[in-house]
Amino acid sequence: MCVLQWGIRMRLDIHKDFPILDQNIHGRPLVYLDSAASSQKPKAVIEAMTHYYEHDHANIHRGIYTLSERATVLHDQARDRVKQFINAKSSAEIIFVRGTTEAINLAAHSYGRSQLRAGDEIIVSVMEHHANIVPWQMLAASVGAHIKVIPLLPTGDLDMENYASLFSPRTRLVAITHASNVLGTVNPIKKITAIAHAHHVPVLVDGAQAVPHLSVDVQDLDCDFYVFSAHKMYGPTGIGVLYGKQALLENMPPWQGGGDMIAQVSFSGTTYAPLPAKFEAGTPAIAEAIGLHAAIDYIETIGMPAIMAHEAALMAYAKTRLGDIPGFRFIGMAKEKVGVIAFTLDDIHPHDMGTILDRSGIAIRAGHHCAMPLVMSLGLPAVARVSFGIYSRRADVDALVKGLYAVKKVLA
Amino acid sequence: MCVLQWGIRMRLDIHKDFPILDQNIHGRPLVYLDSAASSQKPKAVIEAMTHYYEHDHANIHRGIYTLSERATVLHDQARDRVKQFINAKSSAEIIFVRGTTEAINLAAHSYGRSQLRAGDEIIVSVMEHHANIVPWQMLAASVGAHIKVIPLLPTGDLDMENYASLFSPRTRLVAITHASNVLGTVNPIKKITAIAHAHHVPVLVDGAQAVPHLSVDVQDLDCDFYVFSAHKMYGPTGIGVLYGKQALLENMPPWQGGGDMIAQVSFSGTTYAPLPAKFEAGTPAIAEAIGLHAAIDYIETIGMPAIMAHEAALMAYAKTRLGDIPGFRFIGMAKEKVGVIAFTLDDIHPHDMGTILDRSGIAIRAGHHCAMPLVMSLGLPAVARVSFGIYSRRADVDALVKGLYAVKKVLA
Amino acid sequence: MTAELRELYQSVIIDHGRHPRNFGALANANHHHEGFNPLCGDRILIHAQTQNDRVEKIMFEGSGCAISMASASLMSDLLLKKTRAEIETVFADFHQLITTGHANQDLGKLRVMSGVHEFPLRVKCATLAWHALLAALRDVSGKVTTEDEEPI
Amino acid sequence: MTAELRELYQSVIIDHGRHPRNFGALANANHHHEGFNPLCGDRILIHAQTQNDRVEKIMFEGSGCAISMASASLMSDLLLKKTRAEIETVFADFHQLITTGHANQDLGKLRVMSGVHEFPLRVKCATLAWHALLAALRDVSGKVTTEDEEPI
Ligand SMILES: Cc1ncc(COP(=O)(O)O)c(C=O)c1O
Ligand SMILES: Cc1ncc(COP(=O)(O)O)c(C=O)c1O
Repeated sequence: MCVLQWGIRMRLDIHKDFPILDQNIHGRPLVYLDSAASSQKPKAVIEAMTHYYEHDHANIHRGIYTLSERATVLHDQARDRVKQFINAKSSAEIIFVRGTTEAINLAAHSYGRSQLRAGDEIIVSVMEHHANIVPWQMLAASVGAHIKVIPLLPTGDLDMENYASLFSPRTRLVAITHASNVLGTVNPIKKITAIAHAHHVPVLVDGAQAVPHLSVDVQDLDCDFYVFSAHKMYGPTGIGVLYGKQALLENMPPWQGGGDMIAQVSFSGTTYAPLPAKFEAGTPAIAEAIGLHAAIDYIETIGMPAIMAHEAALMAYAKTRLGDIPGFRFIGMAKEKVGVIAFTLDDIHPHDMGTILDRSGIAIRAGHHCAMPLVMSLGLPAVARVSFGIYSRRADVDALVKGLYAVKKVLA
Repeated sequence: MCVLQWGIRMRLDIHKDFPILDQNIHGRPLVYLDSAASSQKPKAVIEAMTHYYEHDHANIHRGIYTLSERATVLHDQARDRVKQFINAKSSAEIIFVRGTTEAINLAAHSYGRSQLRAGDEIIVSVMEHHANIVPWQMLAASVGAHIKVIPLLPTGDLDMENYASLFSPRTRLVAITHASNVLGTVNPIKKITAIAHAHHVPVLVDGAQAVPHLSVDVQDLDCDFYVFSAHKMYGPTGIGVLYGKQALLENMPPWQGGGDMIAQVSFSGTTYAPLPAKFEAGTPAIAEAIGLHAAIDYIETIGMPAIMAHEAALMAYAKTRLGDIPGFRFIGMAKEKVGVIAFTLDDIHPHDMGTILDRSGIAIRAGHHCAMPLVMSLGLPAVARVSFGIYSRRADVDALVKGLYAVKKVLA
Repeated sequence: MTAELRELYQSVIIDHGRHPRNFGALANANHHHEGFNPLCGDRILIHAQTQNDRVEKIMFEGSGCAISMASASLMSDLLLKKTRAEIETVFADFHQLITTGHANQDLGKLRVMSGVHEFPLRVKCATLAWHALLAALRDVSGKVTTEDEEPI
Repeated sequence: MTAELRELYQSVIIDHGRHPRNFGALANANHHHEGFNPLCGDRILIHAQTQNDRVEKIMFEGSGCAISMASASLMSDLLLKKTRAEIETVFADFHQLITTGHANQDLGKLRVMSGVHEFPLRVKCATLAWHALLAALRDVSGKVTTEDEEPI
């Protein structure tokens, strides 16, 4: 239950904003517990994109007619909205990409390949999503750099002492997740950037699992890059954001070439456009930027404090209810967590759990969650995960508990 | 007027499928003549995406519940539909990207950087869009390769004799547009690939302006790569396609790293997934793939032959009507053209034309059209362009003619 | 519990899943292969011992869901004395069974797996061990993954 | 023709656009700068000759739309004998005029450009020459582009 009165009202209403939730799966009401993989979309977001296509669409930039002007203004406004949302200093620091993965690849290609040399080092943590491992491995392989890995404490928190000890004169970058997509752990980013900056090392923060759940202020965090995907924060697929400090972005070479990222093209030489255009070659995901704008409006209308209170209350409820199930084991007990619970139940394989729960309309995720190094370090072949969104309710937890008892019965 | 009876019926109905066209701009009915920059979207495409978000959305792959299975199947079906649409041999040859620009960058980074060495040569034409110039310039600069440029004949056709003479033992790639976004010229791709293949050189074809207007059969064209954007073919923003012959794609290293493009990740080494996943790191543009599927269905329901007949008739009508205006000059007179007309009128700057036409609700494009080398080679600072889509009508041409007379009057 | 679930998780499957037969290393195996299912992280290492092209013994190691473990366990019991060609025929029928619910020939004890056909996402689980065995017998190097399974 | 169009394309503007004053090279110019508008490909090369920090003569070359040509032409006529600081003040007022339709101080003949404020997309055209002139007087090397103009 929410601590605040308006929190309670919110919980009763919110569900109805999401058309997809109003359906039966295998004859049972859908209980969607996989928001960390991708959130559902409120009507307001879907309608903003439909409205755009039905009234305002044209290619942006360089259009000299009304529709193109409208589309350009809407696209610019979306960028400004993102800037406010994460409190960037300037809209020039907001680069639109397809998602978290492309954002990290952009940083690895442009910043990485221009700055790193053989023997240099990159620090990541063992709890990273593959998106924040593989691009650095590919970069390391291509320039001859090395990757150092921050281990975890048994609680699921980062081993901060070990982290501080990993720096060397060759450390060139720290790439770390704001919140773990498996354990839910929220990492102490301000401390992490302070330590890195003391060594003059920039920090890239993977905010994919943080932006839907926390107030993010990139200036306060003092991170150098911050990346996230719209589809995990109630926005559309096909768009995400790379935030970078302006001075850093300005010194980085472009990555992709094409229209709009150039000032002038000739066969004897090409000059590049200023930020953010330099990193946005080609026709961008225009409708998707407008959908992201609507998603931020939606989040801020409800209010991040209300969302956080709601999710904290739901997590507390879930911990009590789930903890009562015999054989239920929580994976990851960090103090600060987003609405993600990884667990095992008896010796039941998560995949069997998932199949059985699905027949009760309950959607959970099972496997390595694109975080194989973490799951392997836990000594488990796979884990089950439930994750909450703004629309999740106590009734969802109740259904899950009932479903897990049914799982035990089927496999008894 | 269309040659075929059903062509006429089509022309009257089609317009109504596009909600955006039913509006006034500055008090006058919208006349949208900028489809080459981005086409408008039929209701069926918008609704397919809305339906997806309202009923079937979840992250794809690795989900073990019904919604994820549905989303995965829909995404796979979209890929199969694209495969059919361009007659690829296998769906593994269809890589989803953001658009034409990203597709060319993928080829330039993965194929280009792994295959080209200092002193190697790339052949492009002078009529390329910046998207098919800048990535090759960046590649050339990074590996020390050179770019050779096919010039045009006065008609706006490629100088094929010159093309054949550009090959050397160091030629490694031909990158050429299927249809020019300024002149409308359709290039003889079959001849171009035959000549290149005789020199064992692969060919990348920029199909951005061809797929909305022509039947494309990549096996018949025998091109090695074919790239296009959904947003120019009645589909959504945020998605496009890189087709590549399977053997080529299989030998190319991955470009972006992340989730879904790997088979296994550990800090001691990572193995990559098979095609097409190898080139699709991260959560893809799922709703957009479904929108692209709907766009192909839309095109094929009307039928490419009907579309071509309609556009050819409209072009003929436009040529007669526009040619009658004193001071009107066509730029580019190739025999085979898509529905694109570049022109000048007296000594009126295209930008002034655009502003004045906009006040009559008419949307045209003016400038260099992201093809600066071409526009400069024409000895013009800028050109005006109108371009047609499936929904364009004789009434649009009539409005344009009236508008151009008004332009002459304003600036007299 | 739905009828489909009862059909999928028959007691034979739960029993084989929990107490797999032929689980462990095989000292004088002459064929080995690792199968991997990235969908759920399942991993099965197959050891096979052949003589005159006939399989004399199959053992396996690894971990996985009830379906993949039961499938490996049943398979390791039922394919002895067969040649690779014969096993490929059985696999074709087995594949038909778990995708359609019925098979061309009587598959004996393997019929308990027919419930899989109502769960297309689980076909990969049921075939993992088979892919690994066939790759082992073909002496394919490296690893097979269920990604090679045709998409459902 | 709408009233806004009449206001934008006044005869003075059409006249200056078609027959720009001070068009051509300037032999003893001591400041030069090229301005470029990627929106429409317009390009204006400014030559200015100063003495004791005051502009004695402005000439320009290039090509562009009626608005950018007229703006360059009017500017080249009206800024003589001014210092860079004074020109910056005039430009601030001019910018206000073409974005809002009115200015703080009487801009004299420049007032014919006020119609631009109904056409936000054309502000870049009207300011191209000014940006280039100011960059020339600041002796900025390279090129200015109207992309530096705040977004509309
Ligand atoms: C011929 C051609 N190639 C490439 C492009 C770039 O396409 P996109 O901006 O969708 O990446 C365009 C469209 O502007 C085009 O007309
Ligand atoms: C922590 C984290 N980082 C990165 C990603 C990748 O995001 P995307 O697939 O949207 O690129 C995810 C989501 O799967 C994630 O949870």
